[in-house]
Amino acid sequence: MTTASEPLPLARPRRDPLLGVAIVAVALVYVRALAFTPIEARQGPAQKILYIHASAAFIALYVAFALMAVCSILYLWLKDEKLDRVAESAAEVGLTFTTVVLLTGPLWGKTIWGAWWTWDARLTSTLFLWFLIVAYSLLRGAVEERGRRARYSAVLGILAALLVPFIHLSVYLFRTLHPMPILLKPSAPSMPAEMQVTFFSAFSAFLLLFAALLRARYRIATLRDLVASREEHAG
Amino acid sequence: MTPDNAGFATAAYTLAALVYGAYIVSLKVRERRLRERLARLESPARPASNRPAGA
Amino acid sequence: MTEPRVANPPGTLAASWIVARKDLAIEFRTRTAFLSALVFALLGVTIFYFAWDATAVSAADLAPGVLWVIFTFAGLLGLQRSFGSELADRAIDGLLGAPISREAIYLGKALANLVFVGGILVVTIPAVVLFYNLPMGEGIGALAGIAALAAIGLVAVGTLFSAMAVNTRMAELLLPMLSLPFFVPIVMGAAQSSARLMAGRPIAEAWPWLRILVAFDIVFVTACTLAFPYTLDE
Amino acid sequence: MTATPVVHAEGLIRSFSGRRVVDSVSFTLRGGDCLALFGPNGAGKTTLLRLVAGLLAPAQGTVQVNGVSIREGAAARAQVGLVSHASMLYGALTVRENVELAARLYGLADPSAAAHAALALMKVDDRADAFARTLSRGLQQRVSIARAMVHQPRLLLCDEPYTGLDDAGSAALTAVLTERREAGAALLLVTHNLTEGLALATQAAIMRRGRFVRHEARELLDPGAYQSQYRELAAVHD
Repeated sequence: MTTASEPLPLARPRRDPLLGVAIVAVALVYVRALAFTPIEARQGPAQKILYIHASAAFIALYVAFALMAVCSILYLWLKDEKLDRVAESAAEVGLTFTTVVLLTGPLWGKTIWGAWWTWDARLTSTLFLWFLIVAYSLLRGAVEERGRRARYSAVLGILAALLVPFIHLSVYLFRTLHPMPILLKPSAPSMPAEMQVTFFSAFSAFLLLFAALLRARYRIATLRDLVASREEHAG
Repeated sequence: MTPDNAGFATAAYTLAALVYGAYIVSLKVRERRLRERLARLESPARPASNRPAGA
Repeated sequence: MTEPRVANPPGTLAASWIVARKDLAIEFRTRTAFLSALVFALLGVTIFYFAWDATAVSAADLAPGVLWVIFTFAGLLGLQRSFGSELADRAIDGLLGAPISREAIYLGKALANLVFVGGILVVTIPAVVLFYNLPMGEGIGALAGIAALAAIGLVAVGTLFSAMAVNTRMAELLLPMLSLPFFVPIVMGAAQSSARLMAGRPIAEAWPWLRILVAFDIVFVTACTLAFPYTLDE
Repeated sequence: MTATPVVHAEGLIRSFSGRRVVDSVSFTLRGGDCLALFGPNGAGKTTLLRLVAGLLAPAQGTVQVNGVSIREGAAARAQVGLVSHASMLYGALTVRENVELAARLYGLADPSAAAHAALALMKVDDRADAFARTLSRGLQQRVSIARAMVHQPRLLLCDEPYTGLDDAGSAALTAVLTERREAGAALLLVTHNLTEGLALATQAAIMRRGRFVRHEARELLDPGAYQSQYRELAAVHD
């Protein structure tokens, strides 16, 4: 193994244009959503929480968590460290998005249900998603050897993906209150066009933010492993 | 009748911005620390020897 | 002697039975883990009794929740030590080097754990029925079925996580952290279906919950058996 | 002798956390061969043994026992006996139960007879009913060896097997190893002790930083010179 010799552009700090663009996009969405989108008549201004809450929820579950699960399966198959790093990064960025969902959800819930928290299927699933990702991060932190850490977390990632539908189903059976996703119902496109534009631009901006954060987090994982092997070699 | 709950919207948008912002800052800090460590690992090793030190 | 001894390596089921019998022999020798888990369960049942206002909530409403929550925690106590004996002197290397499949090791460990939690249930269920004065008639058979389904699911997931947690720093903390989210559908399914039973409702009302339990068992027994080899030091 | 070697390892590579612990190791042992493997601590000897025993998967390379890949067939693992640093015994089981367990796992026809024979070979049959945890380190080592021999393996992997043994134990071990080799088994012996290793060896190898830095037939080397060369190699601090 060659240890030294190659020059180290990695040691120099770098700009991250993608992250910059994402931050600007999110800022623009904030402006549009808060200042230039009409207030929903029945729910009042609090309805605007939808734009950030629903985007974060969708991205956390169907992008971050799904990416973690897929990379976990692929890792066990291909044993490529890159896949493990993607899974790790997706989990951590997903945790951030899930945290936003859990913080904004009750604020919206208080205004439409009159309660901060309800044990409905989607809210509870999100809460458990959060617990699972926290457990995933704890597990990663508790395993020293890199190969073992990757295998263990891949196993947990896959099992967690199998669990979420069960939790959703059980809680759904328990009771459900959550407003049905009005956007995705083909029969009644009940959201006015202006709000739809805001919603989809919010969704795109947060997706961009997710991609930028994922990339930044992946870079950190790569750097960390590199530093670890260098330190190992340096004794 | 439209309820006046603008405070909730403001709170939610602020919280979200804080969480995302804090995460971005933490990423930046972690990345900078790692790069510094990497730089430290490299710089003293280079003039010292032409054979890399092993474990 | 030039010829090796007659050898016919055991198949997966035979091998898992050998592993399970070994674990049960160790368990029976020491007994402390089982007895402490059992006492823990009984203590839990009594403490819960005093944590509730008998005039506000009826015993039949409270009992299923108490039973399955206690069962989950007592089960965790049992799972906690499942792989300790394997790692103490690296006895697991003896299993891994033997001509048996990795899956057989998992199934054997899980089977021993199933006997362990089954033993706890055999004492805890009658204790709950007695302490909470539940009118249990023919429902006890159905309750045993629910208990079996719940125990299988709990052990399937718990054995796998126990194998992982024991190889980490902070094993005692990590096992509950990893397992408890997975026990949620089990606790809900078992508690809801046994609540229907204890309230004297027809079994048909418990059916959706039983279906979740069955599906959980099938999915996680399969997934955990397949995943187990990856938790070994490859 | 058959044409298939007892064990053939080819290009074994294994890393932990990005560090190569075993690096491109190859060797072949036929029936009756004994490879004595020397090397300083952390050279990768134990990892190599675990790779050959099928306890670890190599990142690259293969191990074949009697022509069957160790990672694929239970048939290959059935031919291997491993004596490692740890005793691999269950403290809460008796000596007899421990060895009988191994006999069952290997599918022997009469586990208790096989266990008794193996314990008698290592001269611990008088302690058969003692709990493994109550035995001294040396006696545990004897049981551990009996455990590894119970199925009369064709390939014996021994990691410092003489550690902790008294004179009687060492003599019993040497007798067992000799008997197994005469029966056509191959032996891989890891040790720090050159005299001990070279006494049995037909091949000798020195391992350092994951590699075989020397590997030759026993009759080609002069023990005295080898000793000083080994010290020199082992002393180079990595």
